Amino acid sequence: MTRPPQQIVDLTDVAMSFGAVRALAGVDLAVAAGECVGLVGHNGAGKSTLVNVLAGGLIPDRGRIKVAGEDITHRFNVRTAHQHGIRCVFQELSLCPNLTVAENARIFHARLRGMSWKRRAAALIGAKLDEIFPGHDILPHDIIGDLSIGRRQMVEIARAFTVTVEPLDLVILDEPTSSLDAVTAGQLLAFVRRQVAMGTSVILISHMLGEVLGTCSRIVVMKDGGVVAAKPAAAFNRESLVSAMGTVVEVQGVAPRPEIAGSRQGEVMVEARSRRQLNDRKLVAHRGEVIGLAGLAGHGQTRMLLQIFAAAGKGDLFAEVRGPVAIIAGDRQTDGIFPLWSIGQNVTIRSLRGMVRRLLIDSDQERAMAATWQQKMRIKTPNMDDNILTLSGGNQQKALFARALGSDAGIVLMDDPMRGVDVGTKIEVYDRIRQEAAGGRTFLWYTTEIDELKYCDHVYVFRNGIIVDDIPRDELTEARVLSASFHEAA
Amino acid sequence: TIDIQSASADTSAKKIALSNNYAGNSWRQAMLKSWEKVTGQAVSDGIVAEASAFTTSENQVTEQAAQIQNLILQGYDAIVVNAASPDALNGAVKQACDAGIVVVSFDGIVTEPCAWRIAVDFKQMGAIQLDYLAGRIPDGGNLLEIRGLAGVFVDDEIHAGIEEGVAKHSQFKIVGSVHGDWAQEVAQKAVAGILPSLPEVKAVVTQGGDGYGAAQAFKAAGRPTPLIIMGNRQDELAWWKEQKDANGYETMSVSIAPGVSTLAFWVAQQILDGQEVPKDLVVPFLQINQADLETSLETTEKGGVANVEYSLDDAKAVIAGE
Amino acid sequence: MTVGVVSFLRGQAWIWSFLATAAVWMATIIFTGGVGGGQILTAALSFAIFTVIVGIGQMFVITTGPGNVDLSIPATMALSGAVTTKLMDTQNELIALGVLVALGIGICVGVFNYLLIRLLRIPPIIATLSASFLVQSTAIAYGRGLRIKPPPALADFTTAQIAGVPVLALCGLAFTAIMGLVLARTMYGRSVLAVGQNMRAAWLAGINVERTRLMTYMLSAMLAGLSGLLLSGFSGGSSLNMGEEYLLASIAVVVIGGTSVAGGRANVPGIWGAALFLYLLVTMLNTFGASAGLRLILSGLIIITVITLAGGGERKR
Amino acid sequence: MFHGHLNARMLRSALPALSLAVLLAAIFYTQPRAMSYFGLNLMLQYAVPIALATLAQMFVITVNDLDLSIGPFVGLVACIGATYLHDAPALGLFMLAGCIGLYALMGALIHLRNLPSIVVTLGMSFVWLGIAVLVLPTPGGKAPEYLKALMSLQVPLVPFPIVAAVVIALVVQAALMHSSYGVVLRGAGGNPKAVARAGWSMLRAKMIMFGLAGVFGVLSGLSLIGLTTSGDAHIADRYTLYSIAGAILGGAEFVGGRVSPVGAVLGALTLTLAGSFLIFLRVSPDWQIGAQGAILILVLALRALISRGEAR
Ligand SMILES: Nc1ncnc2c1ncn2[C@@H]1O[C@H](COP(=O)(O)OP(=O)(O)OP(=O)(O)O)[C@@H](O)[C@H]1O
Ligand SMILES: Nc1ncnc2c1ncn2[C@@H]1O[C@H](COP(=O)(O)OP(=O)(O)OP(=O)(O)O)[C@@H](O)[C@H]1O
Ligand SMILES: [Mg+2]
Ligand SMILES: [Mg+2]
Repeated sequence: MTRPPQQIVDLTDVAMSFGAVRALAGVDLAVAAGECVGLVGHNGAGKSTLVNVLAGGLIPDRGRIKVAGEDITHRFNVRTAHQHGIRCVFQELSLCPNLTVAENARIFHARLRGMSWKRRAAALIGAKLDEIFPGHDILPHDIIGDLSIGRRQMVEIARAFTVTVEPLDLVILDEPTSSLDAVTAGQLLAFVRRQVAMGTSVILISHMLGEVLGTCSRIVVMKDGGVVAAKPAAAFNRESLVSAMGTVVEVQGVAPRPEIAGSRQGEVMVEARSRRQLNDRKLVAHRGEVIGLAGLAGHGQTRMLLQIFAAAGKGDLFAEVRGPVAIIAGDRQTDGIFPLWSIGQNVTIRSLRGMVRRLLIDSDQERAMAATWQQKMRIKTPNMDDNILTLSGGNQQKALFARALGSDAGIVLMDDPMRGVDVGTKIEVYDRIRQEAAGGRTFLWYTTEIDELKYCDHVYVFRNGIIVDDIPRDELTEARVLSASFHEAA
Repeated sequence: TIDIQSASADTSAKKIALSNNYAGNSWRQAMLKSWEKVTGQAVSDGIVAEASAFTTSENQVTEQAAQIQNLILQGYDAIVVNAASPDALNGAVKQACDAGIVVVSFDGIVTEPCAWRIAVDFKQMGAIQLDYLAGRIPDGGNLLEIRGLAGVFVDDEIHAGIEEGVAKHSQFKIVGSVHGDWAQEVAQKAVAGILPSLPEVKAVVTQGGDGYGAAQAFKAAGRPTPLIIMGNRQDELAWWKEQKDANGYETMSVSIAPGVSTLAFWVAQQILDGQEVPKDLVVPFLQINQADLETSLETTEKGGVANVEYSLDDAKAVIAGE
Repeated sequence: MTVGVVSFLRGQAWIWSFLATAAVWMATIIFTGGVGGGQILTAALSFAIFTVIVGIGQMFVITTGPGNVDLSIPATMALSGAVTTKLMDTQNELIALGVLVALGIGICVGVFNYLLIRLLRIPPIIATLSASFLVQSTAIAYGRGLRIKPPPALADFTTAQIAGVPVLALCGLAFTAIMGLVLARTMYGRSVLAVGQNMRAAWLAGINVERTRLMTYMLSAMLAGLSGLLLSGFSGGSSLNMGEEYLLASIAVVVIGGTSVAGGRANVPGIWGAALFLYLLVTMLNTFGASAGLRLILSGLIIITVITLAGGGERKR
Repeated sequence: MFHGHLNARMLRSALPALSLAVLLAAIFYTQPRAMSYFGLNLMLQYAVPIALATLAQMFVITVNDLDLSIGPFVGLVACIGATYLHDAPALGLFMLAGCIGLYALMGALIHLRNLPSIVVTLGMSFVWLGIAVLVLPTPGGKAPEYLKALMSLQVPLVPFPIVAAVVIALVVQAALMHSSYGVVLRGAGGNPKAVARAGWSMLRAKMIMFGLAGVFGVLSGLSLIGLTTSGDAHIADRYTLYSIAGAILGGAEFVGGRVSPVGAVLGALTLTLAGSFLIFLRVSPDWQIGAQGAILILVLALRALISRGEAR
């Protein structure tokens, strides 16, 4: 294999263990200037661990790190990585929620100081946001905590590409599109292509294989802490990539479920109207239906789900909900996980009420449920009693799935729940959703991936907080969803 | 400052305030009650126009200083103060004096020269305990000392008096000393903790109000009850009476009468009336001996403190130095 | 095998407070030349129980998340003591009524605290502080600082011992075990832990967040009320300032015992360790005869040393 | 939607000022005499040391810690100020500097060993009190003349306490909220991991914040003895609670680095004035303590009403 002349980073035989878990088992990875490397692999394959090492955030147990040809294994840390032009957008966002967009840019750049630092920081981040995400609505003085997770992700990405005095050679993007809608993700990938053409290297981690195939020049496939394939992107197609990842699933077109499709009948489980809706359009879900909530990110889909969740059990003016409701959070850090608890406790919390025997929770039953769902969702961990934070991002998300699907809720709300879930699991989850729906469960599914709408029986498109279009399964096309997302629709 | 001599001899239009820093024990409650009773009468008799009591919500010097400043603003003619600290209120007291207000301190006195002081000789209160003990136990022996709150001047004064007494009667030795913070529960707790490590204790010297707690602790530890100096609380007196009836137990009890607030009131009234009053007055403490036990117990409210209230004539006598 | 035991114990935050307790006790005994070791322990158990009772209530409150703390414990103790001693009026037959009233006072104060926090959105620290002023005033107005003796049966029960072990401490031990079970194995306990980690996530996981918080503030105040009653039985009457020292002590035993102030993680056995430790620490320094200043400095430094030895491994949020 | 956030946020930051205004109006109504240079001066003098202690607490809260030792620390400073600083100024200054250094070290210990700040500061509160009792076994001592002079300064038109409060609030506001390093310090409370990932030293941030708390504790103690003219080990025991309450009243949150220096100063003023209002109300002695609580509740309830009304 011919190597490009200038290596920005060169990792050799990097190994890293967390207790009994071997996250990296001797990985080699080199990135040349002007190269876009795609990094793919199942949940828990070790991708985030690897980029954490690359960014200087984790010191590996073993291995050698060369930056620009120089061996700096022993003095490599966040600071030196930054000085050598290596930036990272971490999977779990690292912005300060109490600060503004501009102030977060300042944190990133030691040199942004002096009299007019505020103005310069605002200009810097504003310009970069404009460049990457034209048409965004983020202001430099917005406070991060007020932004939706998608916008936060946009800020963090833009920040990683800003330059003051330190060079910018390599940007590592760990699942940058997980909370972005298709349009915004497209903007980002286009920008990455331009940036790479200008000579900056990028490592892109994503579970959306299309993104990786369409953007990267080389693809590295990881499995169980090791690299199992590393070839030019052109040498892969979707199927070969999936099989290289070791996931044996049939990737095939989805047929509408014959039982209910198009019928829109049965008991009405949810009836809800947006508070801002002026016409009488409303969201209706019948028993056993999978309802899609589409549109660009941040246009009120989460709000609608929360409104329905709040109305469950007591009802309110705008929403009527029949039966218990469970929600699967997309923003797992703020809405989902209990960071001090084990994986098992995180899974069972929603179902404990049913396990109470003579006032006490039955621990056997609790353990059994954890074990069952570890297996059903294939949560990758040696022990369900380990802390939830020892899981990789995608596996944490699977635990949240298990929490909702394992509960007694007849209605399951999903707030863009596939963020960071790998291809193999996704397909299993799609299957599971269809089975559960066939069994009478109702799903309300907000997704930013248009492909996922194909699994829905009926789709509502949101724009500016209201429903602008509802599309039966047989009329669903990408073009119609997009046009409704952008214009007051048909 | 205003010239007191030329002030009107009639005090019927004068307003007097009581600045109090703590209300959380029976002594302070009795003090406030006596104040209310005596000044209420004085107001309805037309001797003064108003005599209100003010208590801070926290026992804090800074709060009381702010309270005094607010009383200045309210336009009182005299402020009677039981101070949280002898020195730290001086700033506020000075401001009051500068505004022409008469300041009379009692119990917890202030050192600011412009104020009057109705002082209790706390040192003496400590010393007489040892004098009494020397009479009762000529051979001497081991003592346990229960102190008050560390860093507060009353604690230090009484302690100094006790030390002096021990120096004078060298047959006594303090083998243990704990801080009871003048709270019965705290005292009981501290004594119970140190007792097991102590040799035989002949007597317990206290600062008032801790006697019953000490007795409880001795009982709980299964040790013989030593001679415990009491502090005029009704529960202490009742316990003493019980012991006396059962086994002829003998001790003494000493503390200041909460009614000293009423003395301070009359002194303030006298000053406003234009009388010549020396800046430093001394008030005797209230001592109960074996012989007075029954009478004192009868006149003391159940759960309260032995008390004496002062009349205008008593005040005149104190002012005249009798 | 021993390695396993050691590493198990290392993982338990409460072990440190017990080690510290043992060390302080040993130091005292060595100083006295072996005299009174048992009696010191007896005394420690009899007094620590009150700190333990209010400490458990405080622990549940603190566990419901950052900012949650109950500062009304001392005032509630004072009010309960004042009202119940007056009500029982030294009659044994009225003890049951006294207990009910003590718990009732706790419920009222707890509900009041919660309403301030919920309806008026006052931060708990200020809400419970303001409430405590009102409660303290009520105690003053009702009891006027009078010290009424408890019914003899109550006094006997609170001071009774079996072979040197206070009966009250035994009851307390059973109670602690129950509360440990409540925390780990009941819906309410899990809810407290979940709410403490992330209130929003707890709501989305189907937990009744508000009911959990209400019950927690009620629990804390009820335990304060109960301990006011017991303490007035133990020390021969109530007084207005009898709860004062429990303001800091209740918080101190919770955090020294290994409960996380950031919420979501509680430690029940640690409360016993910390309460005994604090009591024996004072006893040790009293026994050494250190001056007040030195005593304070040493207790501070010892507390910091213990927490430094114990901490470190613990992940703080 | 963004306007919604903005308005709510602006309203929230205006609340401390609002509650103060309500309280002042009530005071002026019940006691018109208070509405004067003299009156404001008297009512607000003791707010200055409390405001300084509140700011000290706020620095610690910024980095997600809590300081239970600030009260006794202010007491210790007062004792040193009334003894060594008066009798041997050089030694006094050295001791005060040492105290600030100890504060910074306390921050370092908490960070390095990952300790709960509540326990460490609780322990230190005993240490400070113990040293204070050793320095000044009984209340007394004399404050240096210049401190007394400073605290009784007569400024034309506006009473000194108000001038002092405004100056202090603005200086800290500028340093913490608008300077470029202030951002890093607040970020250290918001997301310590992110700040560390950007290459900043968390140890340094903690030490600076605790050091600043020490500095403001010293300022608080010195201004306090300027008013009281002498020291007392217990003089500021309650400052711990006041400072926390003041900071929270001023809009600070226990975690997440959300603080407001101006708010903290306003919170301290509100707490002080709540005490004054009580005296003007003439409540019966039994209920005076309770009335203090009721006033606090009323002021805060009003806030809740306003913020809820406008949020709709
Ligand atoms: N702090 C930690 N403690 C223990 N185990 C950890 C820790 N961080 C990661 N792991 C484990 O290391 C393995 C690799 O995790 P990593 O986050 O690198 O996976 P990933 O490839 O990024 O997965 P995903 O696609 O889900 O993000 C996983 O098994 C995970 O459970
Ligand atoms: N009732 C509610 N309670 C709590 N938070 C809410 C509520 N409604 C909306 N939010 C939060 O307010 C933010 C703004 O919501 P927005 O209108 O952007 O809709 P969104 O569809 O959730 O955005 P996104 O698609 O990025 O998740 C979101 O982060 C959401 O979580
Ligand atoms: Mg990952
Ligand atoms: Mg959303």
